[in-house]
Amino acid sequence: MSELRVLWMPLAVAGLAVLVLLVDVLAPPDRTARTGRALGWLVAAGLAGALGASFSVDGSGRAALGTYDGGAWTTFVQRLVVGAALLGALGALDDVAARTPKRQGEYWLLLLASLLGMVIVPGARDLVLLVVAFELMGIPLYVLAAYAKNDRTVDGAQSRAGEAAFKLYVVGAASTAVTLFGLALLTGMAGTSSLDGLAEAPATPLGTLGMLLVLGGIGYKIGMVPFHMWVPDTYEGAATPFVAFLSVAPKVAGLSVLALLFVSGLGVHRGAWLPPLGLAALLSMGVGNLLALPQTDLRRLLGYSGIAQMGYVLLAVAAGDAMGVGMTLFFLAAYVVTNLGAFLVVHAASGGGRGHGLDAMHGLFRRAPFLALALLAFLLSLAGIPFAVGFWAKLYVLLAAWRAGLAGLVVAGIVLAVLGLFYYLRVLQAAYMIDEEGERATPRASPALGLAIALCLAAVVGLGLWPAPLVDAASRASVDLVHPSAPVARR
Amino acid sequence: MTPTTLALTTLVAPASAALVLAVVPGLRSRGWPAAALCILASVVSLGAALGVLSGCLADPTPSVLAVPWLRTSSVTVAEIGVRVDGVVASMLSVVTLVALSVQVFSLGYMHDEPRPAFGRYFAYHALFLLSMDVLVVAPNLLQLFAGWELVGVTSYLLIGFYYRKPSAARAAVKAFWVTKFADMGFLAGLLTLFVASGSFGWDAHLAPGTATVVTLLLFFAVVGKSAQFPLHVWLPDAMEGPTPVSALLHAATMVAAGVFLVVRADPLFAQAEATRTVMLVLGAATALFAALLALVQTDIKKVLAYSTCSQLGYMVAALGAGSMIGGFFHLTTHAFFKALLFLAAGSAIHAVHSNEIGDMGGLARRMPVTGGAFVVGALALAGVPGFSGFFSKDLVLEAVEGKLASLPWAALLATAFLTAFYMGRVVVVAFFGAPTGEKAERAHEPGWSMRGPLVVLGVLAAGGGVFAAPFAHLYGREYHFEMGVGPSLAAALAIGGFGAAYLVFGRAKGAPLPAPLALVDRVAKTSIVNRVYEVGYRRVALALADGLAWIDRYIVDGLINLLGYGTLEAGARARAVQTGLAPDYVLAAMLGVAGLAVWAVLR
Amino acid sequence: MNEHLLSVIVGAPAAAALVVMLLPSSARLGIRLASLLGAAVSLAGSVAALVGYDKARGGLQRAEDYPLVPALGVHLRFALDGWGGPLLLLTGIIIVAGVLASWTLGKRDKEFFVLLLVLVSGVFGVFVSQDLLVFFLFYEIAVLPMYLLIGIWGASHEVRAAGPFAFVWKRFKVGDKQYAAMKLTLMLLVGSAAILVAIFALYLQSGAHSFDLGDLAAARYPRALQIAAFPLLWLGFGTLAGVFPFHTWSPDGHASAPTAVSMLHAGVLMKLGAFGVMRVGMVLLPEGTRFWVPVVGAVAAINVLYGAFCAMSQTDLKYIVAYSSVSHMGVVMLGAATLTAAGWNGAVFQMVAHGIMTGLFFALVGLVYERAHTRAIARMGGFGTVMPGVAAFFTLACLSSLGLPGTAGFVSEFLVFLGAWQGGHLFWAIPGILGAFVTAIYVLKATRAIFWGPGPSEAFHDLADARRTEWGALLILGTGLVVLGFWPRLLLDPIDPGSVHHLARILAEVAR
Amino acid sequence: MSLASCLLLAAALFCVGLYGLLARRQIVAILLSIELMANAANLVFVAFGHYRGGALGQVFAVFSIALTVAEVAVGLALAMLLYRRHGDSRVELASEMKR
Repeated sequence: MSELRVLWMPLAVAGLAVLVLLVDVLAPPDRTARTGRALGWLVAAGLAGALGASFSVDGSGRAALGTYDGGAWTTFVQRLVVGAALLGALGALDDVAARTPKRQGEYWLLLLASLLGMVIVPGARDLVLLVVAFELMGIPLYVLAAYAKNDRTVDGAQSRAGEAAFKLYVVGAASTAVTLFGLALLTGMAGTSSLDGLAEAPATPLGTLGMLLVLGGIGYKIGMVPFHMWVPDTYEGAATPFVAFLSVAPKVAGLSVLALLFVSGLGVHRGAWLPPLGLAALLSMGVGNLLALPQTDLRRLLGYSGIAQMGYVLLAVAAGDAMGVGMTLFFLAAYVVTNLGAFLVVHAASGGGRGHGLDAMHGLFRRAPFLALALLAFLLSLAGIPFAVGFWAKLYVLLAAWRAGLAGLVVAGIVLAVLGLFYYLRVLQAAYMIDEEGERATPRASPALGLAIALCLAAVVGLGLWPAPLVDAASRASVDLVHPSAPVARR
Repeated sequence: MTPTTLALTTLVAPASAALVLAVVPGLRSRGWPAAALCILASVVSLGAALGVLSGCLADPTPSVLAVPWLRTSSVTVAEIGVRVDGVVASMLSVVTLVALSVQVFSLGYMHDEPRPAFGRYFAYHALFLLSMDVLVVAPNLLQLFAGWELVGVTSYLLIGFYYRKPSAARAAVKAFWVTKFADMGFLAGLLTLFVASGSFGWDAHLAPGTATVVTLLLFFAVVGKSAQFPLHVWLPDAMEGPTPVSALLHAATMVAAGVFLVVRADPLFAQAEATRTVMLVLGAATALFAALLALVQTDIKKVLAYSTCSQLGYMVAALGAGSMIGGFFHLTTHAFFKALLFLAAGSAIHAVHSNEIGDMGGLARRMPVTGGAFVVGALALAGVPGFSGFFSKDLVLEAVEGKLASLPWAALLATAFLTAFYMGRVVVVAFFGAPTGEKAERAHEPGWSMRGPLVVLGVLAAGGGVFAAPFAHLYGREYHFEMGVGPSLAAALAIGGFGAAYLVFGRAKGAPLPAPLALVDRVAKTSIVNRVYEVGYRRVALALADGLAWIDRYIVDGLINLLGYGTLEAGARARAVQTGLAPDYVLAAMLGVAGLAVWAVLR
Repeated sequence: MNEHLLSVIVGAPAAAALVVMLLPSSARLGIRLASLLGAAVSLAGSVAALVGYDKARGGLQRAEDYPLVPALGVHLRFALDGWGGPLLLLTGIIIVAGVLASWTLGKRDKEFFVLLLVLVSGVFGVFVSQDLLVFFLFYEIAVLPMYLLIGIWGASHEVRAAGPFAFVWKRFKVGDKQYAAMKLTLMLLVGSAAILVAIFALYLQSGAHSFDLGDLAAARYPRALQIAAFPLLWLGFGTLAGVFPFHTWSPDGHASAPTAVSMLHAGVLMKLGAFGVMRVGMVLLPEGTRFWVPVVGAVAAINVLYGAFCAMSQTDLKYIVAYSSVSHMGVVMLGAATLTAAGWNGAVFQMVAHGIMTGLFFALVGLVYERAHTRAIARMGGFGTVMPGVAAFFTLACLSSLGLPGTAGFVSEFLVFLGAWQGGHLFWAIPGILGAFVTAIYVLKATRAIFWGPGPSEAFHDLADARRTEWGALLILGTGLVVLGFWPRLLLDPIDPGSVHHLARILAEVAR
Repeated sequence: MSLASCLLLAAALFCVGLYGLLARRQIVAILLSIELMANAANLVFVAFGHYRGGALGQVFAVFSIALTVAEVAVGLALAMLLYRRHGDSRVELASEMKR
């Protein structure tokens, strides 16, 4: 029974997936878009339930032959991905119902399958489980990226979702191969696949090579330079509500693996992985911010901005201590609500196939004041401006990195952040300053989408004003990982 | 009432008037209430000032009432308040008396102005009186500086009173610029003084070098304020203001503030012989130079303006020669007769609506009071024996005699002759002879408000010499007058000057200027000093400003723009990396992998 | 209420902003009254704080402490030092006057007042924060709304493409309001970035695990760190204070900004920069200060003269006032660089004096612009006939600007020059004095060109003197200038213990 | 054959796959190349399992094969999608989004 208690979250997500499958199969097939939203709401309710339950269920302990740990760290990451999935589901609900009224089950099943992978990842303490969960997370995303394959773009051209998915796929598949190759070397040289075992295994050149190849594989998932090139294209081509989810949840999972594998498992070999990781962080911040400057499509812009954001969080990972991990978690929490919110606003503001260019935002302040306000908050948060949660996120990440002796990278990050401000402000300029009178229709966010945006906004502002609880929670979760209190850890 | 309370009253009265007029626009725009209030304040001030004077005559011990005004590090840096002593008492009386006369005169003179302008005029006057009193009663040089600057502002406002007239507007600004330029010396002098002595008092004992620096800096300000060469250029232009203003500010009181400063700071100047020498030379030179220029002016106010420069030169020379009493007494008598001259000139101008002496003529017959006043003033100015100017000038000449090989003395004597000559010219051309135009023929005497002050000032200008003894007493000195060689010579020159003027101008009306004068005229018309400033302003200051502004816009800001441009350009160029081809994306990732592998191997 | 006075001062505008946000856009009067109320509460609070400050005791008073992120030692710590009261008062005066001056705004007024109030909350916050991170937080809050305020309500103007970098016009329209807003924001945030770097360095080096300014000041920093960190703080904060050559956001920004925003920005925000340099840079880093102060002073002297000459050449009224701010902020930095009590008192007093003066200037410029529809001085003339009140107040502002005794400007300039002279820095003081003279040249030239002379011509038929609320704004500011000029001890008495207290640390450290 | 030579073989296989991935322009060929790379990894798993003993290598290889299969299945579907969209499956055609 205790095994089930520890594994409750993956089980709950799997159960929800089964429930969705059953409802989808058993419900009458002639559903309209209106009634069809029920399935989406079911998913959302289920996820909300799981999220709520995570605050009362104590899942700590080991399960599945010690390959899964359900402590504070796991719970925290799970809350983040489930929360992201919930917000993503709310945001996508109408889109899915409108796009494929009769085949909605596919979308939700794939989403939940991917989520299942994500909730296992942070708990995995064995590389086999880790890699399976990681792929379980990744493969459905390829399919989901192609989900809008029948859409037409604003200029009448055919959908680019296929291309989006393909680019995601090719880079992803190649990275998976690299990861597997690396894992083979790593586990082979260490003779074990458990993380605790890896930590104790002596360093070998081949093992180090394997470790670094794995880093490359994870780098792909989080869009770290130079594994980032799919990001803008996929964000531009795939359905926006899905991109909202794609832009946050896999990154949370990917970074949790990074923390799990490198900080916790291979922390002893920090000397080997820190320099490349630091370089990648620097490149991510630089390339992301620089290439975002000339973008005019908001999804591409947010894509590049996301690359830059990953650069910042990598600094905290590179710090390699409990504080760094804690601040990574804090950053991710802030990033989830902020970036997801930003994409949802872009989605809502461009509703009705108006396109996602900067000009789609013109006069937003007049047409949809709430969306404009939300956009303001999200962009300022992304830019790291005080009293939005993104400020604290960036601050902590940089502080953690400086404390760990990465002052040079921190300075570069701070300088590059100003560059970032330029393009965020340009979006605000489009939304607040440029206005062609009365030309554009008023975008209306549906209740679900509006709810999702409002939740994100509340989180961004609320945590911006009062970040202490989240900081404490993140710190506790990180301590759980980096200094395991349970003696079970050493098998 | 104690002397300090009385002195305070001279501040409070005009301050109240100015404040009320500032905050109650209704009073100002109606005109007459403003005038009434202002004159009331002046009457009170005059009464208080005379009270101070009589108190001082009885007991010349200085008394001070002051409160801390600036404090740093909990130490008082400067105080404000009032000080009463002989210098203050006499200056205060002169200032308030002349101010009241001028204000009363203005009632008639400015009568035709629109009501709001009339009110504004008197509001400025109240402000001026306040500023001047602040200056006079100052217990230290900082407050004196404050008053000094404030009178500068009121001068600016009053010169620009006819602000719609471009020439008046220019003149006002010019006056302010020139005096402000000189005031930098005052400020620097104050700072040097404070750092050297720890206070802004004028009784500090300084090292000889410091004393010279401080006094030279202060004297620089005097050159500006008292219109000494080469900063005299603003004074003739300042005649754009209403004539009573010229009488009060630009003849009797404000321009004399420079002289007052030197008198006040006499203990400092006494420590700096070098400065005094400079003053002596510059004063004498200005006296002569300005008198020459006065010779060729045809505008009656310009004549008087240059004459003011010249007489201020006298005072400065006296102070340079170390005769505080000579300079200061000449200041006093000058205040009376120059105010008188200006007011009389104003009366004439009011009658003929022209400043040109050529447009006047024979005014003495139609306007006997005005004519008489002007003649009295001219005689006093020229230093004809018996009139006030004779006695004060005598003190000056006596002080200067023998200094620097008597060259300044000679210059001042020459000036005395020239003074008599140009005043004689104005008297002859404007007030005697035949009227030259219709207006001059129809000129008539103004009302009582204008005649009254003429009479009062006329009496003072004529008989002011009697004040010499009590004046000296205020400073604890003795005064004797002896008709020796010097005074006789000066008297002869003065009378000779008038005679010469009559000979030249009395008969041949409208005749061309005699040859030497024509030469002076030609030189004067080039206005070489003004040109220099003009070039300095346009070619140096404005050009520098334009150049810096260009650099700021296109180089300094340009570099910052360039940074932004470069970044944007870099972003735009770097986009090309994102080719859209999936294999390229894989290639990038694999290069990353290769990099990692290389690192793993080489590490 | 009394023990939370500082929170009330900081919070009142923010609360008012919230109220305004909830009002419908159509409630024009309600929006204005709510804004005015918020501003007035802060002003009243500031007066109470100033009056209630115990000058004899000095030091920090009215301390409040709320934990914000205790894990990192971040506390919302408010307290008032000697400088706080006068600067709060300045901010209160300017925001009340600014709200009054914006009364007739006709475009998106709800958002305008919200942003204005948020901004001013930030300003109040900076002046009372005793926690470096919170200080920085409020600083950013004060800087950022400016972007929207200028970008939305600002005015654009043409700048000819010329000079060696004329090609940059290809990418952005120099002089455009959005250009101005972007340049301002980016330059100021580059400054913030530098500040943040320094904050990190100090926080981690101090080992106090606290951002409290007192704790940070008590720590000993190695000389090398001080020398490295001081320029970051000086230029970081200094960018906002208009330190040459990082001042170029200021002319374009101020010229583009709407009236109340220029008032607040030049009147209060630039002071945040100077305040930051002194309160954070100099107080925390005595050795760094000693090392760099010759440069700081020299650059400040350049600022004074350079700004004044640039102003002299301008033909656009707002640019004149904007460059004059650059020049006058140089006086503040000059005073700071003297490291004497007189200089520091002068610097802080100049912050207030210049704040009020420039607030008045921008209010007047706004009035003139609104009625004349042009800012080109060459086209104006004779406005004094139609708008005598405006002319009078403009003259007053000019006189304070050139440091006329009897106005607040004199006191501060005099103290600063005195400090420089006492410190033996003649080469700073002389350009300073010359700068005051050049100021006299350009302000009087402008006054003459606008208000004097014949005219106004037929083209200016809209001209009229100030109206009801506008009189309010002008009177508040004008009275402030004169009262402070005649009786500077109102503010100097509290400022002095503050300066002495902060300076003691530096001098002791330098002497060590 | 030693472990080292097995690893070298695997590395060579990996490189061949990589070359194909980068050089080939037909999507199906790209998928094949990816498969080659994955199999190189499997070879390493199995080789370690064989030379070092223990079940780990074999277990990992089995999971790895399963994952690769799932991945390639999705890849093929995507290839079909692109083929239907463009009428060809050359990779250049799927490059509408760039910069």
